[in-house]
Amino acid sequence: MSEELRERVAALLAAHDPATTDRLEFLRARFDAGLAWVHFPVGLGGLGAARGDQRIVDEELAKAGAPDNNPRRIGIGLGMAAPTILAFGADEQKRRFLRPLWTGEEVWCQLFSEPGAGSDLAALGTRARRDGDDWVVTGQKVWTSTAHTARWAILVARTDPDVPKHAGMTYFVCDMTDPGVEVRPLRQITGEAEFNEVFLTEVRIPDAHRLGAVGDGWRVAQTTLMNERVAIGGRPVPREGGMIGVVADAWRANPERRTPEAHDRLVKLWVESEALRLAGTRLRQQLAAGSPGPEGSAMKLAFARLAQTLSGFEVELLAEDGLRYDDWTLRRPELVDFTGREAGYRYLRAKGNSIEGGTSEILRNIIAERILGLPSEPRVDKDVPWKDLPK
Amino acid sequence: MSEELRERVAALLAAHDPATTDRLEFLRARFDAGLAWVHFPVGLGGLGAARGDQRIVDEELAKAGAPDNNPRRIGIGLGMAAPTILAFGADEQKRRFLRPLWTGEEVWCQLFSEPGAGSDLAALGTRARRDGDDWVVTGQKVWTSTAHTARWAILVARTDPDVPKHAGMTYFVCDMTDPGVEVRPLRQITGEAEFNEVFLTEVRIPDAHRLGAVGDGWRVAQTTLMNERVAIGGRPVPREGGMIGVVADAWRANPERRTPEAHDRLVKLWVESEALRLAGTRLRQQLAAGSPGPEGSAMKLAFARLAQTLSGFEVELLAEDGLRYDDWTLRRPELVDFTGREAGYRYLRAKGNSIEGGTSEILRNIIAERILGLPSEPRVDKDVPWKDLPK
Amino acid sequence: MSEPNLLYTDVEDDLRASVRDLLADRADGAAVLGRVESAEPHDLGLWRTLAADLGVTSLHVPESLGGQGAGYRETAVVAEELGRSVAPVPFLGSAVLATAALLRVSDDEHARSALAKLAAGDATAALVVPLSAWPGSPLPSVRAEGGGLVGTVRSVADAAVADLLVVPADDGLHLVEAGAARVTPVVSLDLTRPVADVEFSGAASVRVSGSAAAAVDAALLTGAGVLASEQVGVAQWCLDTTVAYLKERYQFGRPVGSFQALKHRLADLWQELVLARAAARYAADRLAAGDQDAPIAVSVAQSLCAAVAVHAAEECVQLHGGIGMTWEHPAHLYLKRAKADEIALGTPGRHRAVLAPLVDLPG
Amino acid sequence: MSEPNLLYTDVEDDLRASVRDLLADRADGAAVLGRVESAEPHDLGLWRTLAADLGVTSLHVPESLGGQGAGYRETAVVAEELGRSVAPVPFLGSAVLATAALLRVSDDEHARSALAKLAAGDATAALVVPLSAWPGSPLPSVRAEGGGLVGTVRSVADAAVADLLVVPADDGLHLVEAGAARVTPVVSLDLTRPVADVEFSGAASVRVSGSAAAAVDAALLTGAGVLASEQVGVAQWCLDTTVAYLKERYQFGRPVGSFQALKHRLADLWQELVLARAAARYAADRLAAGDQDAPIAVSVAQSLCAAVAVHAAEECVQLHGGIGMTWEHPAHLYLKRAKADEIALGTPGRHRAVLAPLVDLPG
Repeated sequence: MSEELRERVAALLAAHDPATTDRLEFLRARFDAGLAWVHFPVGLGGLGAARGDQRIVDEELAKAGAPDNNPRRIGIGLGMAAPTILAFGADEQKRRFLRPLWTGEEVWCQLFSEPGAGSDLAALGTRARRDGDDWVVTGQKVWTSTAHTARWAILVARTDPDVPKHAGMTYFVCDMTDPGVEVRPLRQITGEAEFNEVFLTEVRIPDAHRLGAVGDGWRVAQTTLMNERVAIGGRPVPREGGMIGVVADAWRANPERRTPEAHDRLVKLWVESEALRLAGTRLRQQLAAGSPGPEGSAMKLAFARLAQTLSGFEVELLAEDGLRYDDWTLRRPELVDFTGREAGYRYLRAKGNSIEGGTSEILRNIIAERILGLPSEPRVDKDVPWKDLPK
Repeated sequence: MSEELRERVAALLAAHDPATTDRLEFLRARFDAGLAWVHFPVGLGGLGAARGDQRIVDEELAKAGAPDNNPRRIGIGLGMAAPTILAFGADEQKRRFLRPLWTGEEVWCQLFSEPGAGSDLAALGTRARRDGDDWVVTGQKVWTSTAHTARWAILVARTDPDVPKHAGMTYFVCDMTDPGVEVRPLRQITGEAEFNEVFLTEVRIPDAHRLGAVGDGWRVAQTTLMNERVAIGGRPVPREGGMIGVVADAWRANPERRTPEAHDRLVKLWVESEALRLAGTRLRQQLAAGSPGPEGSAMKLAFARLAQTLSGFEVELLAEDGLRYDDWTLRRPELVDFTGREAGYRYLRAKGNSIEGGTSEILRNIIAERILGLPSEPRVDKDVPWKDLPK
Repeated sequence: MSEPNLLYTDVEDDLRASVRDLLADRADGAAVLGRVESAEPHDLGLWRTLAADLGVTSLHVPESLGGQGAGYRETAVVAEELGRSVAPVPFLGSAVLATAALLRVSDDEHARSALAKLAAGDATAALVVPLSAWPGSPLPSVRAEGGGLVGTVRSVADAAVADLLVVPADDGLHLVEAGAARVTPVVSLDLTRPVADVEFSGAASVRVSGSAAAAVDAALLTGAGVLASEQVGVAQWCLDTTVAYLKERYQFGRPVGSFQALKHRLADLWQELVLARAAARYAADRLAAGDQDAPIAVSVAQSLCAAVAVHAAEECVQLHGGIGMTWEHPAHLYLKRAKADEIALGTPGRHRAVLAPLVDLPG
Repeated sequence: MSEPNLLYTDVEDDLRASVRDLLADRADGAAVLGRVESAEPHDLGLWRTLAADLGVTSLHVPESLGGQGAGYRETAVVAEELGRSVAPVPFLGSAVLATAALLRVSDDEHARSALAKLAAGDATAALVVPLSAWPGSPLPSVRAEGGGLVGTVRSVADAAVADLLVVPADDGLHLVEAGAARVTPVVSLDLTRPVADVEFSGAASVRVSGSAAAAVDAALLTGAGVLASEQVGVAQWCLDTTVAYLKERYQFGRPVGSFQALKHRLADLWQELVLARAAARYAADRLAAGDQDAPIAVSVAQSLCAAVAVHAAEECVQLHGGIGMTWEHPAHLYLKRAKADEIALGTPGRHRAVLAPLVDLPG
């Protein structure tokens, strides 16, 4: 396979010299050549190959200086929307959405969380009422990154409040340019606004933009969230990559601030960072060997705790400089930049690591029940119609 | 009041010179003079005085060299049986039991916990069936200290399995010399056997030895357990009293074993020990001021954690000596002696501190619900007859 | 030594109630957030009311020097309430640190005159050391030269609103009118206690007789001891607010506060707070008594209370979930205060290092 | 460096299955408890089977020296299984520590001859250092005098059943027949790996050429790395056993394992174990490769795995409630092993101190 892939890459490069081809044109050609995500089906940017083979394509193209689709900028589309569309979309939906999603021409965002439905996503109250060929959607969503730049959103809404909460939801693709969509920046404790609140007022969504069956939104959303979890902690990291490197360098640069007590704490954090890195290597080796393990959940838990402890240590270490902050200005960053800003920012931003993408508390529930097989707690909301649940 | 008390003590001492009076005779006389526990009623070893006034009596008698009743040795009788008998006993029961209990002539033990009912005491399955004027009791109890020396036991048994668990229990005084009572030492991880298993086979208890109404055993037992909690952590401690003193001395005696990392851990433990001591002082000052707070629960939690961390630290500090143990012989100690034995013993014995007298987990539930007012979990065992509960 | 009283006296409870009422009225979460986002982050109006109506600036100043002659126990109660509201007033910088330094050299008439003004609330002062200094730490190097004081000190608490700067220099303690120095507010992690850099380039000053080192040591010891009570107040607010939120927030058809894992964490936090409060009370009591055990009491309290406040604030943010990450919710103000307080006047680790030789635990 | 493989290979999985089967048959909780309470706490019958049938003594001995030439990855897998069963066999003392020391000086013919016997299972050896020694720690002071070796070494692992003692002395490494020394078993915290004091008063010995310090360092590094896998095995048993118990134990009408606070603690423990296993595998792999990163890998693994094993064992006792405190339940055997292992071959703190300069983190 790898030889064939290299040949296809060579053919793409021969037909579209990256040095002279427009970036978007090159990306479209790459998609059409099946080299976007090789494990996707033929005709949808892929070749039906193994997921692991993507590495070969990416390396060859990088060597040739080809542009990429800036994957971190369009992470929600790539990591969450695309696999869901692939799994549940009708053919026409796949054809319509996947190409501009992958090239980055159309940015996606996710309209799941609500002020009253965070960890308990299935409690959400945004209502979608059928009206002819459309659905009319009203409600409030929150914690939406890239909502202000997005063309499309994946959306879960309540279509039947009279059945238990998991049964009454439906999954849609929402047009963010609809006049009923209002996006407001949500300022966070760092001072910036990575996220948005999104107010939906009588937004009309054609039924053709429904993903999956009516009432099947919970199952569709699980596919989205599972893919979100897979995406976390997936890249190889060199030793001292990430936050430990910043903190170790601060230690090296500040001999006068060292104390024996702080020293042992730092080395302990170094050890944990290295072990987390090794656990990531091990996880990738399992994936490559075709036997993925559940260790990704452990890594998300450990990553959040380590990021918080490390940045807290750093602020403390910096003493009089730890009392300062770089900038409280309300900014709208496209990406989280842990290492490009100062210690105080890292400390505050890292607090979100144990909340976003599933709180550490929910993750512990999942580990205990799905991995360790411990019994679930008594459920009080299983058989109650959504409208009768206490909120 | 204090003047009157001093006069009474003087009168007791004048009539019964401690230097020439038999110990037991003196104790009986003290009881009859109402100087045993001054807050008990007149005629039952007390004077109906304030609990805090006991200190005056104890100090005066100690000054005069009078014998005491060895309170640590008969702690279950004094701390748990006596207040329960006082609260729920019939007059005749009070007259029969309290005097020899206080003098130590009759040792008491507690038959509450069962192999299947630890934290969930109300799940207990020891059966008591009415038979004429007697109850016939069969079952197994565990974690019974002093059972092998006890004359009497306080016992909770199930008298009605057809009602929910809290409603079907009754509280008795059990004669430990009954032929149906078999006591077996229960060896623990330290090698010794502080506790016993007690097997009850057709033990006959006269109805006259019931405490409280039939079916009211849960409420009576709560009185017992509340008094147990009050008893913990009640004595003044000097700085470096208790386990921190032993560990600090080990540190001072072993300069070659010190490391910077261990140093900070030790000082941290010293700080926590000192704060725990101060919290105890504060709790006693609250009691003395007539406004007792709930801080005793915090102290039990913190005590257990500190004892475990300190002793674990000590074993580690001792390195090659920490690899050794003093004695695995099966012994039957009357009291826990944390400081009279070596580090390994402390480490192992301290593991029990977060289990005995209510586990730390149950204590956290109690703190969260009764002190912080957080809502209770959904209960699945409230309205189910005991016999139908999963076990 | 005198038997320490670790309770709150009736007088202290009354003082607490007055301060709390005022702060509830003038410094709730929204008011504090609005204030710290404004051009004047210190609330000097509130500060004047605290000084004039409640006398918080003069509590521990002897009556002979124009104060109330109460003591650090009362001062600590005020600090606890101010911690509970994170009100942006220069209490720590002026009424505690600068005042304690001046009290140590109050044989000097300039010091006495300055103290009288501070106690009366007619002026606000700052002790010109980094807020991160701890008892025994090296002092900043301000030099007294022919043309006046020269040097820069970074991250000084409450300096931006000080009328008077109390400056330890190489030849002793100096008093400097704020206008004679260059005071530059810096962007601060703790929005409610902003720090400033103070630069002297030939600043005119009055030199006070007495040891600068002793004055600064006394101030830092006192400050660290009082700060422990502030930290108790911060932690208590975080615990109370979290408990209240978890009672009313429903997820999975249940109040979130009924989930056992969260209950246990809050129970542990409450337990930590029980120990922290006892330690903070002891520190305040020993400072009030001028007892030789005060350095031990202060380092015990600081080492413990700083960590408990941070733990409480971090749990508060986490257990509020997303809402606790928003700028609009006041939780972040407490997180930032708790974290800055952890550095202020010595980190827990520094205090343990200070403590060890005092209790014969050689390293 | 070669790309490390952090998985278990098929060969390693097969080896694990064989060892586990044997131990399930011969060293379950009741068997181990009975054995350690007997007059002969080491199970030499089991040990002979492990050596003869499964070849655990020769795995990492090169074929040229009579071994299988496998490597420390396989040795670590055996250690993991032995940790899982806390079987009282002299694997660490003989097959790991003594063997690794001899391998380092295998140019010497006496060493080679001893190695051959150890690999074949014809003899059992002990490295005469305290089990608490760590890579770089000062060595015990055994002196070579005219009349033979003189000195005492305390708390030596597996010495009581050794035929051959490998002794670092002031002039080099010596081999001593056990009968020539006085070996006194001592009452040990870890019942399943008892230690003994070894006393030499003019013991006859054979001196081996090569550096004693280098041989001991190699042995301690190897031992510490392999021990990390043992600790993973201990922790895994504790987690598995606790999970199983909490599924079947009912209180308050529910399986105890359905209580969220306990679930979260076990989830955290599982998370720790994921990191510990990755670190232990990396250490074994780097030891097998003879890579220069081995000292870093070993200290990372030891620092982490020692703590995880203790944590797991402590949670196991606590979450079993009263039953976990009884002598009859095997939990205490694991608690004692985990705690002794924390001291063995360097505490976590010692390993962090060793690690710091290797990764440029000066103190």
